Amino acid sequence: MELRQTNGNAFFLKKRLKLTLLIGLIGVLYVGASLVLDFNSAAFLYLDRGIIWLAKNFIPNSQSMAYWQEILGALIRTLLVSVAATSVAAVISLGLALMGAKSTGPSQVVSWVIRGFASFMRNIPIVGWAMLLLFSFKQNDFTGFLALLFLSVGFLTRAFMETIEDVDIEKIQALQVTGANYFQVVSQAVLPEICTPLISWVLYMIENNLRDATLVGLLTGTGIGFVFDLYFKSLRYGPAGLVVLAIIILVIAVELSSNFVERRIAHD
Amino acid sequence: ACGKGSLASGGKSSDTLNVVFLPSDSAKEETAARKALTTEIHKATGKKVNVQTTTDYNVAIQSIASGKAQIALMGPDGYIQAHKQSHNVQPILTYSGKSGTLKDAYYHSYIMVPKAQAAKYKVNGKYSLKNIKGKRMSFVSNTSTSGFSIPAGAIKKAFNLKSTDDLAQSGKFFSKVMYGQSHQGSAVNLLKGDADVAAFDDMDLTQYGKFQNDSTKAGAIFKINQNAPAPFNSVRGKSSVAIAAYAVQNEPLVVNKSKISDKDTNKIIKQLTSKSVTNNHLFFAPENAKVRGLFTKDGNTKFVAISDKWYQPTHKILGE
Amino acid sequence: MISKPEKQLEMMPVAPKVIPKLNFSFRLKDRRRRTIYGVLLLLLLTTALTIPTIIPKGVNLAAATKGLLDNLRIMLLHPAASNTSMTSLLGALVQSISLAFLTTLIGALVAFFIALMAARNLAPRWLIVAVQSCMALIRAIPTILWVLIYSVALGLGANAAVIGLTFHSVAYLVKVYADSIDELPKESLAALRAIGVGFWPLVTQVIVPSVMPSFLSWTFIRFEINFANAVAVGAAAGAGGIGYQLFMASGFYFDFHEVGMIVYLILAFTIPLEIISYQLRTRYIKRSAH
Amino acid sequence: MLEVKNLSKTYEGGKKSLRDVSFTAKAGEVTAIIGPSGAGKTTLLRSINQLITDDSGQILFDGQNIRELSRRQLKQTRSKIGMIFQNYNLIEPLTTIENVLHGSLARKSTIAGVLSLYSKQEKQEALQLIDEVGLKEFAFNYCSDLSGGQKQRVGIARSLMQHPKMMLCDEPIASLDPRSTTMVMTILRRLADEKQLMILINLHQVDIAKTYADHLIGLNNGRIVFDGQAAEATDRQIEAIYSGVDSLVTE
Amino acid sequence: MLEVKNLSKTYEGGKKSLRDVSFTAKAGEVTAIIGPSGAGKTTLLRSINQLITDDSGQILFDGQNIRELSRRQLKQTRSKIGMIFQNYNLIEPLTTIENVLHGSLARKSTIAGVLSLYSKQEKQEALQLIDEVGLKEFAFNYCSDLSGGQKQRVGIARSLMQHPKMMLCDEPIASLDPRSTTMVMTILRRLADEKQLMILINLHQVDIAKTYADHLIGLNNGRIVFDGQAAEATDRQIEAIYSGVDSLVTE
Ligand SMILES: Nc1ncnc2c1ncn2[C@@H]1O[C@H](COP(=O)(O)OP(=O)(O)OP(=O)(O)O)[C@@H](O)[C@H]1O
Ligand SMILES: Nc1ncnc2c1ncn2[C@@H]1O[C@H](COP(=O)(O)OP(=O)(O)OP(=O)(O)O)[C@@H](O)[C@H]1O
Ligand SMILES: [Mg+2]
Ligand SMILES: [Mg+2]
Repeated sequence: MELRQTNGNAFFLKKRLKLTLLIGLIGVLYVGASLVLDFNSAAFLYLDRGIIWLAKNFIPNSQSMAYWQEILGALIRTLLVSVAATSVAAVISLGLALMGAKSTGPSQVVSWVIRGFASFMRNIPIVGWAMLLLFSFKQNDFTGFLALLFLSVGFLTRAFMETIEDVDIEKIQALQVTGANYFQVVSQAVLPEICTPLISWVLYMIENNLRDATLVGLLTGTGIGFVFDLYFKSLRYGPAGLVVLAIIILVIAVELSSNFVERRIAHD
Repeated sequence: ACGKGSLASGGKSSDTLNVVFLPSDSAKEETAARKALTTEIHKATGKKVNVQTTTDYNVAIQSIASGKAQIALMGPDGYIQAHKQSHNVQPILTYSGKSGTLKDAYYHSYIMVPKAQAAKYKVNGKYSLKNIKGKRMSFVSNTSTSGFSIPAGAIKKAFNLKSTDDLAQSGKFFSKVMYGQSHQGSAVNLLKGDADVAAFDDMDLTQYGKFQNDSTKAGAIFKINQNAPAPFNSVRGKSSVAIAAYAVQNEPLVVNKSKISDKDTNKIIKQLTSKSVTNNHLFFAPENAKVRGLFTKDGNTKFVAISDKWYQPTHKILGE
Repeated sequence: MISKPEKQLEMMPVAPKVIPKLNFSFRLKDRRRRTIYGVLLLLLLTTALTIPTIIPKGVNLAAATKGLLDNLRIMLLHPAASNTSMTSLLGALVQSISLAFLTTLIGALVAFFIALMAARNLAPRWLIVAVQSCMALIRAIPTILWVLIYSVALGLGANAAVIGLTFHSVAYLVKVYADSIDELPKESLAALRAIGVGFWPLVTQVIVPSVMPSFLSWTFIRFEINFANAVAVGAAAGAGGIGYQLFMASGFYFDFHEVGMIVYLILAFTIPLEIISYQLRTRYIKRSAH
Repeated sequence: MLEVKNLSKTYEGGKKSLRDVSFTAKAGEVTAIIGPSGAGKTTLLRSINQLITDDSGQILFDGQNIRELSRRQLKQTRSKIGMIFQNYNLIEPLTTIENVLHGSLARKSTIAGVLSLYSKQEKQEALQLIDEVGLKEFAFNYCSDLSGGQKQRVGIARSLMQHPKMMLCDEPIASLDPRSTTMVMTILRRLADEKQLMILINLHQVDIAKTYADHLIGLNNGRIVFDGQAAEATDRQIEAIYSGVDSLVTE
Repeated sequence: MLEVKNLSKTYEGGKKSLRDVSFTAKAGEVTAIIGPSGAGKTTLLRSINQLITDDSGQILFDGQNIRELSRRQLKQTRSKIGMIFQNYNLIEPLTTIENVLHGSLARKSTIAGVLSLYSKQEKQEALQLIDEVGLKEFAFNYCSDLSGGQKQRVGIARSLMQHPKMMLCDEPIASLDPRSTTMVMTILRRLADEKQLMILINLHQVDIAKTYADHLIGLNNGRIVFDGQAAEATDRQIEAIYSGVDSLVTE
């Protein structure tokens, strides 16, 4: 209130002060974290060294081309498992998200329970899932499928929930006031509205799961991640580079096709 | 612009020594033990010692091979890979067995089958690898020396394979290949019946069971204790039989010769083979000690100086 | 000015005599819907054909599920720090958080400037394509590989961990930041461009205040991801952290109790973080709904 | 007939938006509600079909007190009340005909509604309504491609699909150009005349209210400050309705 | 003075939005441009400060042909032309005074602009302008908390901060209630009278155009179909301006 009487200098001063304090606080945290870890910021001056090393060691050579068939097979397998896990996760997540979103769910309590569950699924570290799943399900594609499924459910539930909450509540009300019941409103208003972002989340998740292929490899003993691990651990960097290249090509292909799909289903 | 982590590129003149640890088959070291090692090396050389632990096999190998780290403690297989990358990587010490000499500085890697099935793997009354083809196989992980490299190397030789790649994947040599991620895990795979054949070593399993006969040869029988804890609680009392056994040289402390002077190396050898280290429980802890040591004391266990030559048998079996 | 309705009624269309022919397949008639149904069908088919092939032979699924639940129960109901002291676990947690914090902060700073080169309403098309492809490339290389590369180039330790993890951080944030900038109404940029305001003032006076809420919420999401990465690969780079404890507890000690304790510690950090980022987000939506 | 008696509403936070509001609206009549921003127009309309819960009072619709209905009965009653919004609230990724068909959902089984299984008759009725609001050509266009005036007419057709007895319109023409405004208002007027619908409409434009409405209600600060024949309201009365001070709007 | 000569614009996709448009506007005059949706009103306004590039013609502002200026000169000229939008286009997360100060950015050094370093004088001027548009109390409120009419007045103050010679207003009152409409139009009228600004304004409401404008231009399908004194336009002429068919609007 007292600001209104002034000529505005106080306002700008306060704003600048706040900003300075914020920057100061972040700076202090940065220094603190650096000390905890013994991190030296000057390390960024040596960024080029890593890139050079990567280029020197990981460029696939002619010898590594001998492995391409093996790599291709594993790549396809991995893609299929990623797609399957994501699709199943999408169905589960959609159900959970509808129950958990503020605009479509029954109550705040349910919403928090679902949010908590999703968070739990996402935040158990990969190493933790690996141990739990391997111990019970052993090494096979199914274990990798489950791991991706759990992580994807955690991620997609949250993403879907936020997408649903982004739908203008009035649009939902507009159908409610016609006397339509819950399921009708969901299928006729909510689903069409979120269809586009929903599909792009699913495609993103597939892409992401491919990127996590190293994890799948660890868990399944098959797939591209395992092949990478095999060459990598035996220090055959040429073939390992070829695997990375294959993953890059696949991920970019998926990214491009999801861009393509998104453009075709976009509304504007 | 803060923090003071070293960006030292290594080099003989450097006054810092970087030591890499890879928690591996044997070294279940604890902070205290790592600290003890730091202290002893510092005592020997007067240099600042940085101990870094990595959980990644490649990171450890590349560190020592590139000279970013000057000293490393890693499994025999890791050493051999690092040596292959750079011949400057040389072993200087390993720890001995009961005798206090290299005579028994070994542990054993086995290819085991369930006791009930053991007879099927005999050819002319002797255990043989011949019948393992097409079976379900369990290894530890593809970087484990005794849980993969040694047994796979042996199988490769026995069947004249080009590389061990075929052994590492399902549906090639074996109908199914699984990885227990640890020796315990591999053993459990076998005893639970998920695998027909499994590779694992002796030293990781001693707290869960006992060998019933000569543990150094094929035919060794291993029986799980009646009170074995997790993960063996569901397979208590079960036995397995080794259809092959291989001696593996204990793991070395290695240096990168191009980054550490011979003088320093000799000082370290001298320091670590001294009595005070031998009797230091942080290095060699008695079996039932409260504080975990770097290694377990068994009789006269102590550090013994070695060279690459000592790993010749392993070099051979790995075909390198 | 508006004439009486009676006069206007003639504007009403005449009641139809012929009702247009019904097209019963209207739901499939255009490209957009064909694409949606096509994608859904493709996903469904792939899933239906893949799942039977991954059901493992020789694993009793019911027993395995029971085993999983049993172990989950041990983890969640009987957590204990049996092999390691609670203090060292907490210390490790702080290390992981520090690693996540540094990689997020550095990543956000770098990504902000790169994102300006990748936003459709600010940069030329060729630059966007170049930047976005470069970022896609970085994202496609596994994190562990980045960490390896820098622990060889710089030596083991925090330097390698921070730099290795920052790569993905930057690549991810550039994409989402650029998307947020893209979503800015063209008009609010035009409003200031129309009066001759230059690029950098436009950035601080229009873009920063407008996208700050969404940047913040994305940055928080990345903080969570970076924390997960710090746990997963921090230990590989020799930066230690809670990931190392987890690695030992699960891979070496087979101790579900300790894994449980570690998971709880991790959740104790990530769940409040998520609540904060949720609050940030809802406040942002409220504000921008005006 | 709709009878509102002593309706009051206090929002969380203590804002009193309706104070003791009473009025009557009849079938075949267009009732316009005018008043400055924040007067409570939207609140009043949304109370009538209980999109927001009010504090006290009575809302008698065909003799029933809407405020006391069970959930099931409320749904039933709502299906008789159409609602039109300022921003149309169509499901834009769907086509005109699909949006119009939504108006018939309340009459359908859940499963048929979920799967969009509309009968031939329903489709024909929808097309007829679309034609009535002058959008024949756009029946199979996406709503996102329509102009504001066209969207609003889709909204009206959707309401009509409900076979409503009453229509609540919350500033239906606020975002429209004059031609679309005329078209939409004409349609609403005709519906009152020909189909004997009861139409309640929140408006900002006084001249439009006077042109198209029979009955005029003036709200200011939650209170009814005018209630009478639209044609008879004097300029002074209108001015009084809008008097008040500029306030921070926080919707 | 502004002279537009034979201006034409074809959008990508072949839509001819301006066809050979010529007219003159004078300082101190309010020129209203009316016409149905899609007539090209927005296109015309945006061509004037070259927010969109047109095909051919001349736009003479103070004797200079805006269409032939270098980038640098264009920036210079733009800083003399205020612009007001239907949806205000304020930076809502900032306060009123900050938005108004944006009007002075074109005059400032890059670094001062980046760091929001405004001089005491500028701040005082901004506060004065805020006062002039009647928003003194809201000077330090976030714009997201203001009502539409208030936002539009902030938009006007921002323009004035530019010290403009001309103001282009694209449907500045389309989303406003009658009270705000009156307030905004009165302010614009006063600016023309007192500060001798040249004001071009796109409108939908004919009555408002007639009330506040001196000069009326009717556009239909990209062509000028009326150009004369606002007071003299007959109802028939107005009707002619708006005649045409409903078209799919895809903005
Ligand atoms: N959800 C809400 N919570 C608290 N206060 C509210 C809420 N919705 C509206 N109000 C307040 O109630 C009062 C009446 O609001 P209402 O939206 O009914 O006015 P209105 O006459 O429709 O205004 P407008 O012409 O701007 O649409 C206003 O002062 C408003 O600030
Ligand atoms: N970016 C664009 N690309 C292609 N066509 C456009 C574009 N912008 C406008 N048009 C078309 O140009 C014509 C004139 O549009 P303009 O926006 O100038 O009309 P307007 O008179 O301002 O209409 P309104 O009253 O709806 O704002 C319209 O037919 C429109 O569809
Ligand atoms: Mg309202
Ligand atoms: Mg326009």
